[in-house]
Amino acid sequence: MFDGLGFQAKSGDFVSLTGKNGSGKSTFLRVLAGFIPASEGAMGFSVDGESATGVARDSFLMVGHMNGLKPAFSLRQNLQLFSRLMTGRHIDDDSLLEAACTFGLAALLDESVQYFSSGQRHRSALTRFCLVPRQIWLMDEPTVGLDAENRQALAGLIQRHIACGGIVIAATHDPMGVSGQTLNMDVFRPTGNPSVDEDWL
Amino acid sequence: MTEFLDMGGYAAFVWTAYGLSASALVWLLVSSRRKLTASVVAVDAARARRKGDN
Amino acid sequence: MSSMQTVSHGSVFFSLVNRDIKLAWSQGGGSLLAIGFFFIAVSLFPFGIGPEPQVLARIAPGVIWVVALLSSVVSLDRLYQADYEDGSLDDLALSPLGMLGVATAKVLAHWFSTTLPLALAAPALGILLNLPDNAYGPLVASLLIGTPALSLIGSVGAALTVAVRRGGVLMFLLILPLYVPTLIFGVGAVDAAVTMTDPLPHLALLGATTLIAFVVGLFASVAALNLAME
Amino acid sequence: MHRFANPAQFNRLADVVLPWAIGLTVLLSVAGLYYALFSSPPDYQQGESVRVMYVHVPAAWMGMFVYMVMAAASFTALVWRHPLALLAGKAAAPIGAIFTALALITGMLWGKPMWGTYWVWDGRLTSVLVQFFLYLGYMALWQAMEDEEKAGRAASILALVGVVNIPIIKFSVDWWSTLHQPASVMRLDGPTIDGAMLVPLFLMAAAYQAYFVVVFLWRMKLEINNRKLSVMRQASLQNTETQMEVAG
Repeated sequence: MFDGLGFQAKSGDFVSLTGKNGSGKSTFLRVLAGFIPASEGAMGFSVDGESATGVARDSFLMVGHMNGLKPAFSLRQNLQLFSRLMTGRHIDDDSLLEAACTFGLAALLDESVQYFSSGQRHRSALTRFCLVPRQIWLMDEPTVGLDAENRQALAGLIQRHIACGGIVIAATHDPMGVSGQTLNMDVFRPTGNPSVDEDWL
Repeated sequence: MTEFLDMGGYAAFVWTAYGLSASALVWLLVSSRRKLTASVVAVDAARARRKGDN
Repeated sequence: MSSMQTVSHGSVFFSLVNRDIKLAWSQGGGSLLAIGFFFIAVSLFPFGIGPEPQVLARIAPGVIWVVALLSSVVSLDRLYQADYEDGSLDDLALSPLGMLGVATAKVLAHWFSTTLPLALAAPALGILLNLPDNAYGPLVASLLIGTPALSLIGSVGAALTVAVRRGGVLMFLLILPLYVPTLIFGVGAVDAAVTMTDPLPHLALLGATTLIAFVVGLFASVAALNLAME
Repeated sequence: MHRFANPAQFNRLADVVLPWAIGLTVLLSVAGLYYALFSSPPDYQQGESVRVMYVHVPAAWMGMFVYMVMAAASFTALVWRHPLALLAGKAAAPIGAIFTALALITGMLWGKPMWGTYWVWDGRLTSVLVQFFLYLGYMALWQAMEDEEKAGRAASILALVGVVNIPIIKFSVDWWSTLHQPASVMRLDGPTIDGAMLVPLFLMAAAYQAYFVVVFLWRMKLEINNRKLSVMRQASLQNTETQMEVAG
């Protein structure tokens, strides 16, 4: 899929992954999250200087194309549930309200998610970043289906997160309005013959 | 000879058992062999095409 | 910002169990389906075998146990697939529980919401099949001890077929052979009670099968889920 | 890739073993059949029908043996991500399934003259039946997913769960059959095996074993070739894509 990819992100960094469809952006995010074991190479983490063997999975937070919402519940229940599943803590109502306002979902809090449009579902999924305090954010094409106002809200959210030491890695096609490192995945397309084991040719 | 074939009255069972076993195993042998030779031909053809491409 | 408050795994675990139980009992959930199937399938047998009470009494334990197996498989194929399809399986993988905790919570939720009600509904069906009076206790006891194995081994089948469209049918082929020991010891216990012999050794063997299912079921499910998420 | 993972190396090894295996299979089959049909004595109770045992018992043994081979291959494939071991499972399964099916059929053909019915819920025969379903489940899982690599590894997990459960199933079925066994039914392999009967039994078992090696190696080479074909097809797909980009 890709090889020879090496990159370094330290707290306070924003990395946007660009590249054509199928260049491995989503796969790379899933490798970072630990879902896919990298066939070769390794991920190194260092926590205040010395290298930690591996950062626990629960310091990552990821949003993908699917939004992980349960249609049987209302948005409030879904968000409450997400917080409890990720941190084990109940969120009081006004911070929940504040989180929902970031993407203009305050009015829909008590609506069942079943009737949400795909844009509203996507924004509900993005709200998770306001609920769960985790350092490393992985986003797979977060700006899809967002209007200008919500893109602005997302950029603001990311800026606030990296300002206080977070790391955000986002795979995207269009610019996110946040300054930071850009990683073009096409550069890491396997050189010469396709990335396939010689023995099997 | 016929006495042997009769198998003490159990001819039907003994010969069916041996016949079925033999035919199943031979069929597996032959079909595996035929598929193998077909795949060898296919691999050689694919390799030839690859050589032609690059 | 990034200071990790201590995460109480217990409350994460039980909120996942709670969530799954609510989902199972909500309108799209599987447990009402399974209990309905359990009732209908058992009541079909008298139509097939005839209403003579002695005949029904003789086959009652076997029929109830076999249909309990089938009903649990009916509700199991959505155990992980529902979360896989809407993306929450990826979120759960990032929860502090880790995949083993997630699988345990989901199996516990499935057992509580679906297979346990089957055990509790069994006496009602015992009446339908004219089950001898002294067999009700051992029937429920054997189902209570045996049903966790149904959810555990079923979870392996559900995790293996999570990425398979129409995996439900394949699940029956994968899991039912593995249910044989639980079925044999379960029905053995009830038959022993009916024939006035001691059901305890059967229940003990049934318990042993369930314990083995705990270990095999959970680790195999985690392996299968990690494979599906790749 | 460690030593055995290289398909070319495997093919070389297979080409060395195959002629011997084929020769052995032929030799053992002829000797086995001769002893089984001609020079071993009929059983004093079952008469000539005991000769069915010489195809029944080896088939049951092989059914069990091949499942163990599949489980070992699955373990290697899962723990060390060994592509050849994954293919070994796929190559072995159909052979094991056919052996198990033959064991069931010959078991019935043997039961009929003795008990008057084709199917008897005897403990061993029933375990072979359950094992047959395990084979079906394994093979069905291989075809269930588009991505063959994932399907293979899912089937490997099932094989390991199966192999752990086989002794439990065997125990519960034997326990169950003794529970429900009317005293008069004779056990499947007769009260005692007469010494002269051991010779054909082991010869046939060895013939089946050699036969398995031959067909297994052929099917392994077949699976390797199929894998090569799909890899080459994938590679040429990527090539045309890059060529179009370059041209475009």
